Amino acid sequence: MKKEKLRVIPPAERANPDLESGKYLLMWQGPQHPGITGNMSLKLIVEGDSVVDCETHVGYLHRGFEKLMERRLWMQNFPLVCRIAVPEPDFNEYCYAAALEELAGIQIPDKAVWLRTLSLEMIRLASFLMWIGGQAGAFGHGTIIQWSVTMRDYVLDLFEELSGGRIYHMYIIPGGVRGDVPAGFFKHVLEIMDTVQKNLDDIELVMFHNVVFKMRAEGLGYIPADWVDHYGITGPNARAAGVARDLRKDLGYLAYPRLDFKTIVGQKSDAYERARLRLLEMYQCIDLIRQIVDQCPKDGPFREKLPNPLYWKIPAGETYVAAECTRGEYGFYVASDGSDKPRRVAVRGPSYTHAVAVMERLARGVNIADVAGLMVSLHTYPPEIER
Amino acid sequence: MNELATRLAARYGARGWHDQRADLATIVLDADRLRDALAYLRDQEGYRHLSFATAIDNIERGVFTLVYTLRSHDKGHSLIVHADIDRQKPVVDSIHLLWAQAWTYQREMKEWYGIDFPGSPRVDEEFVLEGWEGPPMMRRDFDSLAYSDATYAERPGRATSDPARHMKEQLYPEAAE
Amino acid sequence: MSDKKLKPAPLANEGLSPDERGLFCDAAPREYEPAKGVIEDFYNWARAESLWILGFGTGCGAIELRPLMTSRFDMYRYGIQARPTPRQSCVFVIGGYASVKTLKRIVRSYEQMMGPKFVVALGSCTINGGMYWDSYNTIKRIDQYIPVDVYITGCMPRPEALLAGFQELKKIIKAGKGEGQNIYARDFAWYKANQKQIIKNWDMPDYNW
Amino acid sequence: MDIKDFIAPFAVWKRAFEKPFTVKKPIDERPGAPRYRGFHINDAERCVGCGTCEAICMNKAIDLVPVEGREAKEGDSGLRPRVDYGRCCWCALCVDICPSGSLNMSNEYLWIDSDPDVFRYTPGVDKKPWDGAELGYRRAEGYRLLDEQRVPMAELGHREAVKSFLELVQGYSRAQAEKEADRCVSCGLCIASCPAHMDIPGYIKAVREGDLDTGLRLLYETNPFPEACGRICTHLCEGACSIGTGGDPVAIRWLKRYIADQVELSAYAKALPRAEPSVGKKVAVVGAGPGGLSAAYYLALLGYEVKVYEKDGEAGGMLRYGIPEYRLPYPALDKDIGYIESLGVTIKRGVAIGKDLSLSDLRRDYHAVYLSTGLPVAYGLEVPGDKHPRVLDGVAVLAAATRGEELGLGKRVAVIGGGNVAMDAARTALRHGAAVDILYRRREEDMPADADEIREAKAEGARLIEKSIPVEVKDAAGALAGKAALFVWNEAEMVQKEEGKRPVPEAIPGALREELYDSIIAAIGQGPDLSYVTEEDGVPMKRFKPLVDARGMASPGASPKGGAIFAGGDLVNDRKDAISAIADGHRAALSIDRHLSGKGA
Repeated sequence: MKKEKLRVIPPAERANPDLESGKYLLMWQGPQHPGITGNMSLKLIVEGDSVVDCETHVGYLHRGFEKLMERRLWMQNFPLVCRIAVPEPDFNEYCYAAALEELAGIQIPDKAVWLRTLSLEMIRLASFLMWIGGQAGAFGHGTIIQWSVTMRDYVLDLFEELSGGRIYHMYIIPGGVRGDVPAGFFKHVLEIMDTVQKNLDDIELVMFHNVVFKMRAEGLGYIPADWVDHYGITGPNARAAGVARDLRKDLGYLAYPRLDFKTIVGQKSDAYERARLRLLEMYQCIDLIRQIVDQCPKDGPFREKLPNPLYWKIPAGETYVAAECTRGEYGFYVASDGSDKPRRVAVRGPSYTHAVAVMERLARGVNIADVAGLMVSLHTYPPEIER
Repeated sequence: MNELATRLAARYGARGWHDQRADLATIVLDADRLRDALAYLRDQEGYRHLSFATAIDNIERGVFTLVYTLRSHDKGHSLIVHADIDRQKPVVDSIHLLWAQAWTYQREMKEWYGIDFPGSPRVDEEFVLEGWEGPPMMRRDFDSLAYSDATYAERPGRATSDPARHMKEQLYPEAAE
Repeated sequence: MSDKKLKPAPLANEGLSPDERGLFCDAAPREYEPAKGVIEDFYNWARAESLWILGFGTGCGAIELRPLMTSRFDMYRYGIQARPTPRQSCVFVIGGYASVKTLKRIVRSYEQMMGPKFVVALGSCTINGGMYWDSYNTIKRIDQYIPVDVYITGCMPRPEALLAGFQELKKIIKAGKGEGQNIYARDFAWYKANQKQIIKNWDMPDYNW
Repeated sequence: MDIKDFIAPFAVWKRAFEKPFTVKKPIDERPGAPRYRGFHINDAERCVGCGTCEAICMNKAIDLVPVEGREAKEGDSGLRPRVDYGRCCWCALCVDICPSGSLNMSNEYLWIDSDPDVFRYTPGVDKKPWDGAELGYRRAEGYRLLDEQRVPMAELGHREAVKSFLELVQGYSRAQAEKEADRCVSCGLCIASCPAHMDIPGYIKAVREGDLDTGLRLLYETNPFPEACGRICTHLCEGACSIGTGGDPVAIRWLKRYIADQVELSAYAKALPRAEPSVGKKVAVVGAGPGGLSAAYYLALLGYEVKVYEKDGEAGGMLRYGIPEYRLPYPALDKDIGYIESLGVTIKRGVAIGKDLSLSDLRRDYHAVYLSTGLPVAYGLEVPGDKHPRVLDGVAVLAAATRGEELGLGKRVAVIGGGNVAMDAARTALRHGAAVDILYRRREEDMPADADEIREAKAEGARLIEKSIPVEVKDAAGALAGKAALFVWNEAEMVQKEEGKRPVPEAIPGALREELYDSIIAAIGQGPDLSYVTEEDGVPMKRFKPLVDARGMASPGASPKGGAIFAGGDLVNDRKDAISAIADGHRAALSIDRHLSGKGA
């Protein structure tokens, strides 16, 4: 019986429910709703307790980043970009910096490469830890968030030590990184990785063997493998569907080619599988961080000298730099017309497709209580949709 | 990759192939052959993944330049496809049937630039803005700061001095202008 | 504030269908009449010691509420907890910048909150626009639209700063100075005029609680 | 679903007795990390108010505001940055870019208030609890958004240099100039320090953007001697440069030279403003030095008919006769003068006022006269024996070198003095193959010459003898009598006579030294030669200088017979450098214009 439930594919066409008939109820989930990821909303049409139609509404966090960036100097955009995604600002910083370096023809020192990789992996871990709390919470499991957010906080402590910022690190600056590792930092990293790993073991026991979580998450939000290209699905959502796609391997940026890791691929592609895959990726993060600490050069320059940021002009050109963030393909398209300000910066956030097109389809037929769990299982974050 | 450039040139009049990196190239097409070319790239050449679609306002040339970024995971190669459309009559073929999420990008472009994609689902609905009365705000001739200053109250009491002018007033006010 | 001489907004629930009109109260908010002496002090003490936050992450600031809610900083021991609905909440945390679209929801949620209610504003963006000072879609001063009791500076303010802000709010409430609700009632026309100036599609009741 | 799924969740009860995660007193127990980007701190003493923090701040969070009790002075605008915490995003780019390194961040993060208007303050001026915090964000070692080092200037090696009068400094290439110009932050602190108040950020911007015509136009707005000043200016601007507070100052002088060098004289007319139509009035300028020619240039631009009277055979004054060729090659000077002449300025060479013509002749024939005769007369040593034939005058030696005369300094040369003339004389002597001693009353750091000049003179082989008070010049004995002289000096020590004043040298009793020299060049200062000014000209004098008013006017004269007299340059001012003379000339030209046209009395 369960087997069939696992393979439910929601219809591609939208239902056209007649709201006047009295059979349906229109209700909003969000923006002010505990079961929503960030400040966004879902417009649900429900029949009984199952969703007939779902529309994603975004824009509550729209600040017009792409417009603002066209008004600012190249270097002035550096503090701005990290605000596009609060839980993982470093991917923005990296993509923007890498795009600039590519257009300006700058080679960054090896140490900066390693520290950038470290920074990206640490924030990946932190973001996953935040997510797993949300995922458990969306299914009514309030314990996990108590642990995982604390673990995330420990990782943020590391960031504070390294970069001076807790949430917005502003560490990966065009040309390299902003500072060398402080004394004793790597030791702290390893200690905290041990703590987090111990906690992940607990989470695995408590969450993934929890009967309620299992029953509710299994079969929820099934994504067939052939959707991946059709919808532009990336990251763990694609990997859980059995498509081995990881930009860290595919693009081989930063120090990833020098690290030993395998792309983790799932099969069932439902909410449970996605959660499980992310848990495994958290272990992978910890492993990668340990490898980085091991291999990171202890000396050497951490940044390349840049021209005066007040007049820095980037040669005309365009590029697209992508990185594998926790949710998938995070990319910056940067076009320069040779002036001291960008001509166009476009941000490609993985949530763009996950939270809108994919979510709207997956929600069809779902029990209303599971909408929150489904939403979180796609791991979306609204600011990168609306920028 | 140049074989692909030749094929695209022969079939769709593509031009200006430029290798930005080993795994990234850009190419320019005519807007009226865009949808066919994208379909061809998706089905025949393996560029099955649409990373994103957006536009650039090239106001100096009077055009919007569309930007479609495709990726072929098999080849490990990304391709940015450009097409210029008239800024006065910004209408393009919709690709929402090629990629299931493309309509979102098109809705965004409609709202941000005023580019129309006839037939694209919900393309006329508001996307990120609500009750917006100004022009499409990503157009270069829309001044964000001026709009902000005119619309949103600022906390008063700020004033700054230019060091050079201040020093002139203090140290040599008699100097000729 | 001298610029409060704006045209008062009409208070009818215009734009709603007649049967919906009755669903909302269209009376303007009234100032709260305090109880006498010690009794009001006791009320204030009780209010201060159970701050229930509305769980509405309006901006980046929301991200630092999670550590606060969970075991490491554990704000429950200070009598602070998050509530899912405005009806149960008395503290509204404005998490930084507010886009016009969110401002509409902020106003609505604020009005739906039961009094006495307090507002804590986080970060530069609420004070003077922050880094989005030139954005076409974010307001610069939240105090133009709803009254604010406490500002916490930072970008982002750390959880500790938030905690300290709540402690400050407690002091204010205990001293009987948490006047936001009364200010809103007193200058209602001014606030409404400001709100309507920004929110162009005002398709909701003037006052909805 | 198996049995594990029911049991496993209970397994974590084992953690029940572990230390909880909860921080007991979060506000007190958790200070910001040592690198935390908290509230700003500023060392108001080190800060020079250049406003670079304001320029880089993308949030427009920083204003520069006047601060009570802090006046503008050279190299310090007196302004200090004021931060608006309704804007700041704590990115610390202001810290990373701060030229002086005075702006930093503490690790303090608590600031809570119910009044939204209080979140603005001037770090380091408004007292805050976090002032002087030890911890907090500092930019990392070796990490600064601005380049500390100036682009090195190619120069002749010292061994090579002393062999000839070839120009030492080679000048920047385009790439070098643009790179150097990129170091400037356009704060404009330098403008106040330049006697001519040149638009330095403006022309550096022109270099950066490759728009040399604009650069040249900006130069000529205040200074018609860019070639000369680009080489020999005392560059007070570089002393005020904000970049110099944390590294090498921007090479403003070399950039000026770069502009002038790159534009051909034939292309000047295209870039520079044309003269106004003739106003039909005549002005005479006495002395074709930088000051006189500067006045002549601006007067010619304003439409006056200008004639410049020069007693020497060539125009240029001290620029030509006082500065050796290796510092200022004659073609460069000729280029500047050539352009001035091309505007219709007539230079009467070899006409000495007071001898060939009198000042009253000029007053009769011209509507106004500008005196810019400088300081041509060298002071004597004023010690017994200073009339010895081998005691030479520094200025005369340099002038003779310019004229290409045989100097006959001999093998051993003493140069007495510590100014630029002394250095020039010493280095000229070195180039004639002499061994040179420079004797100066005080210490090296007290020498009025440019530090570069002293450094180079020493590098080229001059021996510096500090703290030596001249006592006597004795004729050499025997066969050398009349051909060499013994210079006697007294060793001195520096004594702090008065608190707050610089120490003075005091002779150490009995420490007399003497040495035999073929020539002794006295270069201890010069005075004016005002013999051509007569009583009837009505020029008031004070301490042997014409007394001028704020406009540069010395005597109003009586119309129509007797034009007004203006004076400027070394003759009047205390700075005694070319750029001040040029500034005086410019100012005088404007004053003369106002005086003669009756505009703006």
